[in-house]
Amino acid sequence: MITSLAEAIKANVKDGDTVALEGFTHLIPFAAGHEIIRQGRRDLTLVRMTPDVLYDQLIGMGVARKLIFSWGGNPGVGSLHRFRDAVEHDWPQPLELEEHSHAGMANRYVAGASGLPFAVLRGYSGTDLPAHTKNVARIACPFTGEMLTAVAALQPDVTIIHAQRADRQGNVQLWGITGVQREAVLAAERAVVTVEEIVDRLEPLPGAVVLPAWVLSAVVEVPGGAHPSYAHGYSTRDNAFYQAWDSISRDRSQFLSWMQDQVLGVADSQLEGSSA
Amino acid sequence: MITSLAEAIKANVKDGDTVALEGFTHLIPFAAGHEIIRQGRRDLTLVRMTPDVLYDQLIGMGVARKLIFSWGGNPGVGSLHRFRDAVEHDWPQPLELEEHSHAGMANRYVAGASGLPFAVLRGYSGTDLPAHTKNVARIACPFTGEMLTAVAALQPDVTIIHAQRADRQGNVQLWGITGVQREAVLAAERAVVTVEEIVDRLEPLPGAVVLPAWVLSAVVEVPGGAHPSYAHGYSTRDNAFYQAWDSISRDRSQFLSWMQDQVLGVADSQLEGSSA
Amino acid sequence: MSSLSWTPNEIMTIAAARQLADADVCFVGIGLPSTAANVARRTHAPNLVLIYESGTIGAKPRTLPLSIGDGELATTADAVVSVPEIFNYWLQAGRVDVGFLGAAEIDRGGDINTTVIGPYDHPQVRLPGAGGAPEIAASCGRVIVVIRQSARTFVDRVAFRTSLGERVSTVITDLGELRPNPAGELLLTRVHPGVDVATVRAATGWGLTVSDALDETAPPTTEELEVLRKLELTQGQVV
Amino acid sequence: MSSLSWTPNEIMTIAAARQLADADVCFVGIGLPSTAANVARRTHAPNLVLIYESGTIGAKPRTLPLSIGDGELATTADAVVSVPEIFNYWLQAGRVDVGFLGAAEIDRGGDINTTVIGPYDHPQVRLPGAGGAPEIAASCGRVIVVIRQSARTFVDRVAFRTSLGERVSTVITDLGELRPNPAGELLLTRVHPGVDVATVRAATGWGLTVSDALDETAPPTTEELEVLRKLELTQGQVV
Repeated sequence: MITSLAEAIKANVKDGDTVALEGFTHLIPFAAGHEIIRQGRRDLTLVRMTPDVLYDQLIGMGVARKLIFSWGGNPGVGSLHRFRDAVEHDWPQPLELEEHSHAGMANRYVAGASGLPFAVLRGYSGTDLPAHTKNVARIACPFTGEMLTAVAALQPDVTIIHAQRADRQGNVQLWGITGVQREAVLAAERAVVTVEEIVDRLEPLPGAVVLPAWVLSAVVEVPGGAHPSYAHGYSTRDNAFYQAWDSISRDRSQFLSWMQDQVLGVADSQLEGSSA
Repeated sequence: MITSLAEAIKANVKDGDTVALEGFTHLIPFAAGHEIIRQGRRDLTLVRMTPDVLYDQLIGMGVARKLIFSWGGNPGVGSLHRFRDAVEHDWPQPLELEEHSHAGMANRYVAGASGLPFAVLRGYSGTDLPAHTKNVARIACPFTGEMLTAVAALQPDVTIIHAQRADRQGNVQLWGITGVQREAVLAAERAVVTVEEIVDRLEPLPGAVVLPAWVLSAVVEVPGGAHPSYAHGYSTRDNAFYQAWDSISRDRSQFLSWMQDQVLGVADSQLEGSSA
Repeated sequence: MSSLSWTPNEIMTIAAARQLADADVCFVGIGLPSTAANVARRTHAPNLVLIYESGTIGAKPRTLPLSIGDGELATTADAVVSVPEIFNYWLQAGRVDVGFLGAAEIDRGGDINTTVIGPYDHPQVRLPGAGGAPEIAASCGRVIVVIRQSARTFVDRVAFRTSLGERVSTVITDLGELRPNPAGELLLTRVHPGVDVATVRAATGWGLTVSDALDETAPPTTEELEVLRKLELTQGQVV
Repeated sequence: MSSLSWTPNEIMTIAAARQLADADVCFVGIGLPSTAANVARRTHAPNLVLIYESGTIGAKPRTLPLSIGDGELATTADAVVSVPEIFNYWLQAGRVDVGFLGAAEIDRGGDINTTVIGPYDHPQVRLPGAGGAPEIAASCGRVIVVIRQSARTFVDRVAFRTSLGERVSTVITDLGELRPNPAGELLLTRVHPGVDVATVRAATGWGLTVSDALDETAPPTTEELEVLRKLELTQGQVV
């Protein structure tokens, strides 16, 4: 249950898998994503409502075959240059897209977490989005006849999130903005959680979500594992890094050199959480 | 916003309304239900997943024309004698029933809270329940063709709940077992909340749900307003009363005499919360 | 051991507790199922995960709850979630190994009635209704029914089908234990100590088939009885 | 007052802030909409309720958030809920008075594009995508769009319809303000001080109709500019 980051990724993320590394600005699982890059995974279908700098890195390193998402940008800064380069110029390889609205993605996870094949919402109406995916359909209310929208369930092979704490049994606690993480974990076949720290007991906290160990596959202690994102109560968002990423990522070779220095070239002994 | 119990009920509960007084053993709004009886409301459609002693009292006093529910009993004790007398012997008047499973009722509230005409679940399959309501239907998944169950949205005219605290602006906080109360409030046209106390500031608490004042119609300070149910952190469940109710309610005249003494005969000045 | 004595309710509860394996995730109804699950957690199944439909996951009550919404369940749970979430994300999604149901009537196919005795529109007895039963019966890995056995409760065909018997793996009564054969008909597989088959047949409203491998329930142990009795003294108490 | 000066971004933000009434419930996107909403809350609309799609209801940030998920939003909110809940129970259910959207392109009918410039499968420019926009545009009582005006951004027909213009009540730009006529076509209803109509026409990719009641935006007040400038200095700061 409680293991190393390398082991957790090796055991749970396979080439060709559908992988959601979720988080809504807060608690983005950067360290786990970097380990996926180091392990050289390929042909992943990446899933996330708000793919950001971590997904830019994964896409730029050629990890992803497809992206399922609803908003891909560098929040408060601008474009994701590696994402754009993949879509606009097939570099380093073509990236298939399936895109939705936030409400659609959130409900796709809800359906997955609920063990249902689809969810119903008022959404997408009149937009050009449904023309580009087979996972959005019209559905009639059997009581009123009103036409609504159905979205197909999302059930990733593995969901990876970062949280603040776990206890020694592997029960996980997260708080602050918890986004769609509960649904993303419960919708997935397997779930990996990195945490800031492992503690003896999870003290109840306002706004905290607890995920019991028995719905998780692996828990890893990775202090700072969300950096440059943040963990409410542990760290603050490194806004300067998000701003710096804009220029780091603009140029292919500068991007590759940064990834070599900061991710690929990091020896096992220097890894976040490798001693856990 | 913050008003007296008599005013809150007078302004928000009309003859013929569909009224949900929700709660899952915890936080049952007894005081508000008693005020409905005192004000002589008639022809109500009462809604609740778990109608218990309070609904036994409302039904026995002839307030209700119809009951929409999923489990009607005295938890841990046995039958509701007034409910049974109404169904089995039309006393004091006939009671129309519409019944569901808990999962169905919960999802009917979810649909109501979401502004959707229906919700989808795996439920009711093969049971005799759908034969007795028009609010359950079969629905096909537009992606897989799988047949599932649809339930019609519940949207009460008014939902009434009891909570632990409100602030002076009328924001409400409840915690402990919060059941389906959030959905029941958000599904309703109007919402009335009685609270143990009104405080200057709602301190964040583990597991607390906050309902902002702007989704509520009235907030009333009624200390002990859930008795014989309880308010986590304020009181404990009066299990002896629930056990005593079994014999109080078995006989029609004994029931009426108890209601006269304990509910109808209570002068305004003695009312729970009348000074608020 | 042979000097121990117990009531029919006690052996029914203990036999039910024994059905639970350590680390099972169990959806618990109030009353006897809850007592049995809490006995199991205090004896052979310390890692049993108790889920109550009020939304408490991993409750470890120090006293025996009287209702499904006792504060003790919330205080000791790993997580407390809303009622829609418990049904949609936890029960319906197939995360529960064992469902534990009571019933007013059960039939030879394991279908259960907790709705009405007599015609639906003019019942002789109006029962509490479905509660969580239809989806517990349909979504849990296996379903255990606990019910006192008599010709009135064990009927050929339930008057109202509140929930289906498809996933019923065991029926525990005050007389013994029944399990479905491959065709889904409940057979007598165990009798409690001192109960003979003729008594069970007389308390069954259909022509009961007895399993070729009929066994006798092991008597309650001193530990089981002590745990059960101590627990029942705490019912509804607030810690 | 006449000695005050301001940038085009500043008057756009202040004009947008003025669109919000006290006690409005406002669904806020990050960037200029968030700045405008926070200016309004500090000036004429102290009871404005801010909802961010990250799940914070009634946020009262003491600094200006850089992202929709800044900790400051959670810390100061009346309630923090999950992302599915914010979309289903709050936005979709019609509890929000005003939605505030940015866009890469808008057309004469108020439809918005934040998806692609050029063909979908081989775009010249890949934009971030829909985010919350389609449902914000469809579910809020009224929708305010804030966008810099140019012939490139104000187009006859958007290349990709990310969200519909049906509920757009006002478009605020760095040049002025547009509102739909009864047929749904955006008309110029206001110009900012010092902007002439010819400039606005040149920055519009369709034959722009000017309202008979064309008005001029009141200049920013000292208070508005002070509040805005002070607020922007705090962006992304942690209290």
